[in-house]
Amino acid sequence: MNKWHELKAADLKNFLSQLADKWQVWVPYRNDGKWEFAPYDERRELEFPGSVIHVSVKQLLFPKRRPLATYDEESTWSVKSVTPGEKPRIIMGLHPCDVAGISYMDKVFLRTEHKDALYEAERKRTVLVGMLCTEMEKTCHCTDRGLAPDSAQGMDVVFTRTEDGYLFQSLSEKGAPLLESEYLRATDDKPDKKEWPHGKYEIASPEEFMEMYDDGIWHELSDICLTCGICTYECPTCVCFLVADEKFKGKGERVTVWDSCQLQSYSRMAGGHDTRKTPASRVRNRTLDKFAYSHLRYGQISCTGCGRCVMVCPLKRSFPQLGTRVTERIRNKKKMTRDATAPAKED
Amino acid sequence: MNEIRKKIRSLFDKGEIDVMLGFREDPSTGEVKAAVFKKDDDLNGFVYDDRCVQNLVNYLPTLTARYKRIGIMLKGCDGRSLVTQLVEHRINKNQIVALSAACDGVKVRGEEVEKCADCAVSVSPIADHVFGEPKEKKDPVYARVREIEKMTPAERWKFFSDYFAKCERCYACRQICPSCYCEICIADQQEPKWIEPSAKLSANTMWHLIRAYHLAGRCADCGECERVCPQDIPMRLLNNALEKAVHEMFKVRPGTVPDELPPLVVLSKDDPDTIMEGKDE
Amino acid sequence: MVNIELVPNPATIKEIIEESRDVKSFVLEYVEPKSMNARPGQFIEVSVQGYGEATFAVTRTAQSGKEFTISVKRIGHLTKILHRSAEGDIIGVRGPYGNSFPVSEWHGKSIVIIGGGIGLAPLRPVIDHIVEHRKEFGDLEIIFGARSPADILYKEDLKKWEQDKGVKLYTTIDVPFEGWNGRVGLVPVVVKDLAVKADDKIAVVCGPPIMIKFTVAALKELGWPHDRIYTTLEMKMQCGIGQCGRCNIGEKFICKDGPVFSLDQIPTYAL
Amino acid sequence: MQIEKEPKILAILCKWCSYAGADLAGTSRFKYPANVRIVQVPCSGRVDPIMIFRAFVEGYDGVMVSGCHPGDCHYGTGNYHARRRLAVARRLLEFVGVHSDRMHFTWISAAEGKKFADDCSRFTEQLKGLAGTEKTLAREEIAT
Repeated sequence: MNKWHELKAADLKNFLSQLADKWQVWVPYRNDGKWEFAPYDERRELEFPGSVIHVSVKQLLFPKRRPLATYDEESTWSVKSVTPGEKPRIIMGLHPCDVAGISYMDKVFLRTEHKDALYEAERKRTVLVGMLCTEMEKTCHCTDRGLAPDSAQGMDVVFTRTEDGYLFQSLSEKGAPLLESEYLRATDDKPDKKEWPHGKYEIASPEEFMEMYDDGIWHELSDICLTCGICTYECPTCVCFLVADEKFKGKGERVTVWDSCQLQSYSRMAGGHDTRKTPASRVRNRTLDKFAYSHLRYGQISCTGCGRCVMVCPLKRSFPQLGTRVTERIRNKKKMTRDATAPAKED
Repeated sequence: MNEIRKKIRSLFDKGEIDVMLGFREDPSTGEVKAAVFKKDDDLNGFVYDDRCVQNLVNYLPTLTARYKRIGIMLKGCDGRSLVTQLVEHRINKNQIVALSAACDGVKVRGEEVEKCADCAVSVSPIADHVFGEPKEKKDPVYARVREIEKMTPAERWKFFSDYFAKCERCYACRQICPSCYCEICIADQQEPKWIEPSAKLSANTMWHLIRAYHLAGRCADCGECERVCPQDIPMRLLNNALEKAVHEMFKVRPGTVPDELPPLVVLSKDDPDTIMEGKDE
Repeated sequence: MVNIELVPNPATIKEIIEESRDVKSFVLEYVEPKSMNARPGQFIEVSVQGYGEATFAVTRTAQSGKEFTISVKRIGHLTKILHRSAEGDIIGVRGPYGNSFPVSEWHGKSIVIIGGGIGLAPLRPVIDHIVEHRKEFGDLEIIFGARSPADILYKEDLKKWEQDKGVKLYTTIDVPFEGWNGRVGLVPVVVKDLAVKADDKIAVVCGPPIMIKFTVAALKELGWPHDRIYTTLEMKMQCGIGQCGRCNIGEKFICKDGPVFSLDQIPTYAL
Repeated sequence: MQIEKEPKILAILCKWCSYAGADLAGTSRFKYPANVRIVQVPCSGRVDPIMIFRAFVEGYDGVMVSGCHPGDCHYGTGNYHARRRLAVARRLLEFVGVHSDRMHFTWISAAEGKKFADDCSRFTEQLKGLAGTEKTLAREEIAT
């Protein structure tokens, strides 16, 4: 186990400027009330957030509009693929739930034999410097999803805030070069392990969720949902996209664009056939994808418990609460059959 | 609040409504959520206070398909959307029982929402049962709109293009709006493809322009589109600018007069030509 | 140069065949010499520059592997633009994607092909394969339904299969038309009338979703087990490589785990 | 030949009056600048503001819409509807940042060939005066 390295709070600015020579350093800034990841700039006041922030981390590796290739009409269809960026990059200040989201995205884009070359290049050139959470927001429930605010899973370098500075530890050979700075001194003390509350939004096993396909609960759950796309766009693991071809003044561009299974246009086909016409079928598809399909496909459920879907839902519908209500329905059904009483006809 | 609950209970008992559309407080998060109350639900969970910001009129079409008679709790601005939906025959009145309480402003996270300062109508124009004294009507000032109008065109485009570039096209503004209910939205149409699906400045500009235009003379200024937008794009600004223009040109404030057709649906032979030549500014 | 899978390769339209009122077949060939070795049932993503992209089954591949054919029914945005293109135009092609009909496992068995309208296009390569390796298979029955005589596809192939002694061909149209004295009736009804016996035959079904639904029901009535009924599903596909998440039925992606499924592989609600 | 600097104008003309007026301008040899690209529509009532938005976003410098004078519309009330739609569309575009002089909505009858030619020339000069002062809505170039 490599040792923890200590950084004085005062040296933070110099340390980051030193990193900025060789890497593009991205850090979270507060921009009139809203958070955003932006390149490091000494002039801007920097303060690492102690818990999850409402910003799209997915945007850094899989932008909402990503050009793949450009082509111009005159030269009979010469297609030039977009060349990925090479400059190495550090993303600093990610929390455990963000990094878990990124490792899920890796499975989606890099698992099949058709790897996504652009995403792979982005991942190669990026060093993930994760930060352990110091507190849990009201909406956080990573402890119910097999994660913890102080788990360093999937990070290249982990750091945490202490009274007089920061503690860094490199967890991969990609992260090691970052800690060779003279501002860091090896030390023996370690961040203390805390006991985190859990049990807020518990969910049943993926197999149990799969049996809920024909259940009547989905109409109840989607009665006030307006199926907009906010919860999918803010979710770190919702990476459904559409491939769009665009043309302007004879020059064209092929792009991938974020899409959402909640929108009506998602599965509407030419000729009018639409497999997910009703809001209930769309809410069911997303809930099952999060808690069942992703596990059967990639071995990891695609909800990291960050709670962003709760923060952004305009109707305060709280998507994790749906998972809990379905789990309650599963538990009731199981109790019913175990009591060997004939289950009353559900509504 | 209890007065409203008693009225709802009596409506249920007399069989005048099958379901009541209102708000319920979620004990675990302390947030107020839209909720559909059935006959035998416990009405103590029914909440109506300054946290009930959402415009419930958008649920009526799906509910009128499922139930025969629906009660709905309306603020003044919600009432204006109900007028628009009734006048456009999206739902019919005999399925609706409208309850409206004099609203003196709603709050989001504690501070009063900006639309309430300009509130044109505090009780729904269509209401079967009214609670409390409606406040006198104030003509809206459109303070923010006049500020923007003072800027030069280049400054205005810079102001709006910065916002339009941030749009992710999650269409929450379309899904929450009671007056935005096309079967296949123009943004999803392929033939002709007026608006490209990708979230870039030009396609976003097309989306926000056509969204605002399609609401001209139909928008109830309930401010939900601006509230739900994850990127805080000032959509109400566009709606208000058009509401101000429609009022100046056609002397109509959408949704405030029951059975009044939206201005762009009707025509009048004596509109002055100057309105389209832009000379009257 | 990074090879991005979603970027198409240019291909020229060699020949355009008018199959019916609203269906044209396009014989394509890559511009740079590249062979198309699509197995029966695989599909490709065809795009027209600046307009969009859509999924089409490869309905025939030439012996040389250089030319391949797709059949396009004019129904949406891209298909209309394809129908307006001319021979020699260049379009974008990528693929082939998806699994294929397990024809090698069917050796010695008899095959029943049931196609509805444009649904015959993905099944034609299966018929081609069986006709080429005739001795390795039992007898071959083809039930093909079309809306009207003007909508019948692949007329020369139908004639060829009709004359072939080893093939029993039943062509039907949905409603009677004067000048048509052949069979009349919807495909599921015809399947019931012919009382196609199950024993150890393989059934391959493709057509509009409503036709697949009732044909499968008819076959089940005739005692066909699920694991010997194959179909190729057609959902809205975008990437074709199992990443964009759009074509899922449950946890399965139609473009990657399909499009060919035997009925026991997909949940019943999918039909 | 600095074509690029010349303002590009889209003129949407109603077939019965304004398009005929434009024809008349041509046959009677009235001079009018070539930057005008004419699109014919059955009636000014057919002009959907989304066409005007798209024109500006695609990079046109000016949009002109013209129909029959109120009262003699071939379909009766097309231009009355158009007048209201174009008025609202103009206010929206001006509010978002398109300069008022970039839009020219007017009525031109089949006999007013001269008016059509004058309008086009005046409109082009007007746009030249605006060129470079501020960016219209035109979209950013495609990232190569």
